[in-house]
Amino acid sequence: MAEQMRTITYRDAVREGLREALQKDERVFLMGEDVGRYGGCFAASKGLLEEFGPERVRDTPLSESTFTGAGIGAALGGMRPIVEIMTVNFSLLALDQIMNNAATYLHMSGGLFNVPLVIRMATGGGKQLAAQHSHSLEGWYAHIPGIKVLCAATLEDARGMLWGALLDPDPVLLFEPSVLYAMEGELAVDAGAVDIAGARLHHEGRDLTLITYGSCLYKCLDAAEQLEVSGISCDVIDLRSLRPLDEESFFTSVAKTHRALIVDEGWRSGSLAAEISARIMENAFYELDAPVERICSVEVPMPYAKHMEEAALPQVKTIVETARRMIHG
Amino acid sequence: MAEQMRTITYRDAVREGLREALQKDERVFLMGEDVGRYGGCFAASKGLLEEFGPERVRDTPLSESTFTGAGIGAALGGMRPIVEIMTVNFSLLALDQIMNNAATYLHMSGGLFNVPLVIRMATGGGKQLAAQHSHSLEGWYAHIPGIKVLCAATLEDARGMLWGALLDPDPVLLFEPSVLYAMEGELAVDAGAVDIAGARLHHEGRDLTLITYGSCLYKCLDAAEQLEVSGISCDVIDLRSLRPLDEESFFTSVAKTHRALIVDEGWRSGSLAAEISARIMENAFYELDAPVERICSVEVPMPYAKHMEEAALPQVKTIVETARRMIHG
Amino acid sequence: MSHDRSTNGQPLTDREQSLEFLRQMLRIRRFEEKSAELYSAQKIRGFLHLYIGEEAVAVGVAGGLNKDDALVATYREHGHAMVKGMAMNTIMAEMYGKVTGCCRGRGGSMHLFDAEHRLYGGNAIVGGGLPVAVGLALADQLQKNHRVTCCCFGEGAMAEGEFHEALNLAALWHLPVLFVCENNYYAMGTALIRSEAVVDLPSKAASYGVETATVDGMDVIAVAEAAQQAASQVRQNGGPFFLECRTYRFRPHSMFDPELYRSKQEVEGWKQRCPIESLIRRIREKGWIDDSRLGELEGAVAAEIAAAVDYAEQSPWESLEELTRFVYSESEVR
Amino acid sequence: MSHDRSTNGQPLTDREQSLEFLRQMLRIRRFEEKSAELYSAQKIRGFLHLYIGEEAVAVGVAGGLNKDDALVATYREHGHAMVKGMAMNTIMAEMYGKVTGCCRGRGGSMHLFDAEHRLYGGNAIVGGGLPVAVGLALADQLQKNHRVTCCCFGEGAMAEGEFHEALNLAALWHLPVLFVCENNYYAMGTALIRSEAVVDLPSKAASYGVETATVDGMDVIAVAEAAQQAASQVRQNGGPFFLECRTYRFRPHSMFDPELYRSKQEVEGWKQRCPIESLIRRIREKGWIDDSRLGELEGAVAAEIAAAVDYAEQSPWESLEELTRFVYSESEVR
Ligand SMILES: Cc1ncc(C[n+]2csc(CCOP(=O)(O)OP(=O)(O)O)c2C)c(N)n1
Ligand SMILES: Cc1ncc(C[n+]2csc(CCOP(=O)(O)OP(=O)(O)O)c2C)c(N)n1
Ligand SMILES: [Mg+2]
Ligand SMILES: [Mg+2]
Repeated sequence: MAEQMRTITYRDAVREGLREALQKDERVFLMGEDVGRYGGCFAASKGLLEEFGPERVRDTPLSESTFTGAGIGAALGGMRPIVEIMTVNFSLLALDQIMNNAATYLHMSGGLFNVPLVIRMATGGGKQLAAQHSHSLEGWYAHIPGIKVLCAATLEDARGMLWGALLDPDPVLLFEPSVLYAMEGELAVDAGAVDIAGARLHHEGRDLTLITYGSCLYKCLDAAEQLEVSGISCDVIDLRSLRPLDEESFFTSVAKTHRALIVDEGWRSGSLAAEISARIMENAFYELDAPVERICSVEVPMPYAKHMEEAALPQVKTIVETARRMIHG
Repeated sequence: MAEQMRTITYRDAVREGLREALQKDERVFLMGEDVGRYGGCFAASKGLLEEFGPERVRDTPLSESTFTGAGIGAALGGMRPIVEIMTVNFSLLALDQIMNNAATYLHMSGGLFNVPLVIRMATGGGKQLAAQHSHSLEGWYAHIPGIKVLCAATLEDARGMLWGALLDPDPVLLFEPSVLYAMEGELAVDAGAVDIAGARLHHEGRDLTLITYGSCLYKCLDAAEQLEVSGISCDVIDLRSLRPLDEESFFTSVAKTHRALIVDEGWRSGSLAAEISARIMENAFYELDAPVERICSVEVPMPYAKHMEEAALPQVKTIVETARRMIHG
Repeated sequence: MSHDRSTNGQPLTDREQSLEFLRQMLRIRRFEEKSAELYSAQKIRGFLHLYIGEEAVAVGVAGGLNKDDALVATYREHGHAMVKGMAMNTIMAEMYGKVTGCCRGRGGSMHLFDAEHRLYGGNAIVGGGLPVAVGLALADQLQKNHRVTCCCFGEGAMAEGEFHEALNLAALWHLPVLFVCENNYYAMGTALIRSEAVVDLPSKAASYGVETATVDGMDVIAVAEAAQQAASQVRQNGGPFFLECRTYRFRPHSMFDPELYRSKQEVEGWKQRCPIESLIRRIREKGWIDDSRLGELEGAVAAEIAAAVDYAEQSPWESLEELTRFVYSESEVR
Repeated sequence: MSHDRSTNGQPLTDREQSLEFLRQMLRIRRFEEKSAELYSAQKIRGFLHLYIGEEAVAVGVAGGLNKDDALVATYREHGHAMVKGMAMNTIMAEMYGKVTGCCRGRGGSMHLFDAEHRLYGGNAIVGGGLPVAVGLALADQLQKNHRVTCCCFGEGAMAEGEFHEALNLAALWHLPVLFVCENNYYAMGTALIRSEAVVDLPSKAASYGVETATVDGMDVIAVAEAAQQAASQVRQNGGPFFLECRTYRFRPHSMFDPELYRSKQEVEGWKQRCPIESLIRRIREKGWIDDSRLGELEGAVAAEIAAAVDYAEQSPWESLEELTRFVYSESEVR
């Protein structure tokens, strides 16, 4: 409580996490496109090349598949690589390495070879970057056994998830919503590594469970405040880990509220939200007073124009209206 | 009813579909690894090179991303390419072209450029091919707006879906479960193109809706027969189209049976089964007498050993037992 | 197999053509200067990649293409769109995100498309356009259209696996693709020497048996000549060609780039070789232009841009009811 | 930069080594012949890719490697596993799918792994092992281990984009990778000439500035010498090397291959150059072996195989309770 706080951006929090990792463990190195001389496409690694040198902060050619695969190899060879893929959209070029190698090595080898690799990527829309730069595929990645999938919504997590991920013996995908890099807020001066397993309850209520992650967390928190005013109180859960899911977090909440609304920036069909809805169906059906609902991105490649992009993404207004309808019919 | 029938394998039905397409439309050509001289890795295109020549049955180098992208370009250029990717596992190398190009061209261009491309792939486990050759990712692909996703479970569909897909102005992914190629059965002598939009009810019942697609259809039909004997009668729905989903088919059935069990060879978390469960939750919640359940593949990269592979895949026994439990508690 | 066309300013021979090249380069330059302004004014959003400094490449290359040849470009494609024949209006409206834009506001700066002029993007995945170009050329080969597909990409794209696959396939199947590498020496902040073990780019294309040439991309006349020869070779014998144009971007990679990776001095050095100024100098030397004629030219370009901005400003937004259009085709026409 | 080592049988100089090479090749040949039988008997399932005809490559290459060098191979890797030091028992048990197999029955024929002998697969995605090899070499470079990572792949893999990316990265970062292309002229049914516009494979590697050599892959002595030189060069100067071994598979691609794409005559021609028979001939000429010694050798190999089959037959199956193991690590050891 008496913690000393300071104001910091999400971007700087990410950089602190990177710096700590590079300082703490000699086996850690960062590689990706423009992480060095450019300072990172979102400026998250600015200054690290100067501080740690080109061996440990490595600019790569535009070869997503191979530098990701090289991360796998380096992890097998005793290093603790952090691979940065600028955005999740480009990671499709590396999917073969991620799914067919990183996620399967341990199993194919009958437990002989684990892959302690962290892959960081920016994700999501909201910056008018259109159909090849705006998608939210982290929930889609959560389908793959053998990897873990995290999404850092808060400054604490932007600062602390990386080290948690590096402690993990298996491949971890760590997503950073690109709209959040500029977000400023308060962070404890001595903030450090965080646990990467559990969800976090950000707001407590009785009437409705809002389940979300990433930048939609803030939309849910806004909605919860508005709803509070009109007498509807919500639990707001930030999943944090998309694979594995901390399902107890929402089962517990639903057992209290009996209603759940999932807010997920992924496209609706086959979204992580669908998985959560199905799990609630399977495990908490008799707790439900109303069907679980989902607010997801409209199923359209992201349009460039601002009003269309906004309409395609989940918004506070829709969350509030849906919540009201769920409670009052 | 008086239709003339003949015995045919799934493989031969696929080949007939390919031959018809090549005969009917000069713009159609087939390209992929070993579709020509080798006769197709599952022998589905055997003889077509000899019949149609190397311009129209094109062996490609091992370059999944580029020959898929070339299919997109050729479609834009007025052709009707059929791209074959040997198995869905290798399609990860082409995912950038599929998601970032094929699925987005129409939208990014504001409707100027549609991509009439068909991509065929074998999919699924059951042949002891282990973790890099056995996965069922068709449900995962169904997440992507801008493409359509089909899976041919029956001889009719193996024979007729291709032409339906070629008639479609947009990219269509057509999946063929590799365990089915050797399946033999009866097909009408004059079988031809089929509609690619709707699901198909294969077995009618009152007590439970079994929703499935692909090779699990046969497991569900077997289960339905066993259940029938013990007095439980099932609707068995073959989805056929995984994107878009013919949701009316299962809503209608659930309105009658009030119980649904989804059988899906994809890994459980984030499966197509989750999407179906979520849609039933949202649209038919008050029809349900029990929670919707899912039987999916165990979340493990596919092991090689037969007994482990079988245990990882959905099986008739589990379907029967789950159905019984759902009905009798 | 490689012809080096580096020059220090080809002698001008054709007055009309030289003036037209100048006009085209000015149109691109001024249009983009205006765009940068509009970006600061938040009229244009998202990513904006300027081509300033590189105009001789698009203008020269277009000089080698026929109207019905196809062009596949990158996210740095305003210039390509203009030289391919698109009106400024529809480009500017697209960058505003208006419904009158070439892509009805769906694409923005990075995704310009035009069916009539056969511009197939505006592709924002580095390297992603190469396989598509190969396919367009395959369609032409199969349909016996004697057309060229021109594919422009940056030197950074050459590290992507798709470059290798696409060059091999185009060579193997003898497809009419003109590959144009716009070598501006940087991929965002990554210098060519940090991206390629061998920086001799044509040698890579040659390793697939593709004919190559290198040209001074700051000299529009040289580029046009090289492109003309390359394209006619592609047209005549049907196979691919690789043309490297050595150029430089004077501006940051996009609007979010502190340019930590290169020196002011280096940038200044290249600016001395500005393709527009050098062409003006040479045209002046010939006595083909004077201040007042140049003023007229600038005036006409300024008017065209002003009209485009006006058009974009006045244009309506797409209705939100249309949000889910163009995910799938509306007609079943095959 | 390319040294052609094609020979028609290097003169033998070292008796012990020659006999050991013969023994290793026989072990692979007989093991695989047995495997084919066991496949027909349905003891081994899934895909089975035989290396028969190509044994000189793995045996020769291994001759150039140290025990602590890493090896990344493909799905056609029984031979590589054996020469890297793995016991037949654990390989055969893996192919049976038994819990005593090197991967506890998870991998099968295509996925042999061994931590002690540094065999990193058994990779069944064509080209997929190359980036991993680059990363292993990077780890060695960073940790200042003077080790080599050897990466074997077929000529078919060279069309994949990952080949290009991996060669470039290895050359750019000067990483100690020995790339060994096992050029058996076919990728399944696709002949090299239908896969590559330029069939001179070393020239591709050379376009990244990687040193190369080509060797007769049917001559184990030549392969060993070339591999020895290549590996020591990698070890000494730290950078990559590309070695092409020209060879041929005598058997179908896998057990499901009607071999429509090549003539019996072609296959017979290559069989005349069988690496085992030709080595035996040369050893006999030297008088280093006679029928009875050869019989002993075959007998020892047969016994080893029989013991491996027996081991596999007797071994238990994994318990189904363990199905979900090895998806994530069990210990948190870092
Ligand atoms: C596959 C992929 N990786 C990364 C990016 C991010 N990115 C956009 S442009 C660019 C640099 C490309 O450089 P180059 O090809 O030389 O073209 P230039 O921008 O210099 O014209 C990068 C890394 C991307 N768009 N696509
Ligand atoms: C990415 C990928 N595409 C296709 C396949 C199917 N496949 C397996 S082996 C093979 C041929 C590979 O040929 P080559 O690299 O020459 O090796 P060889 O089998 O001749 O040893 C193909 C196409 C695969 N496993 N991975
Ligand atoms: Mg560049
Ligand atoms: Mg081969």
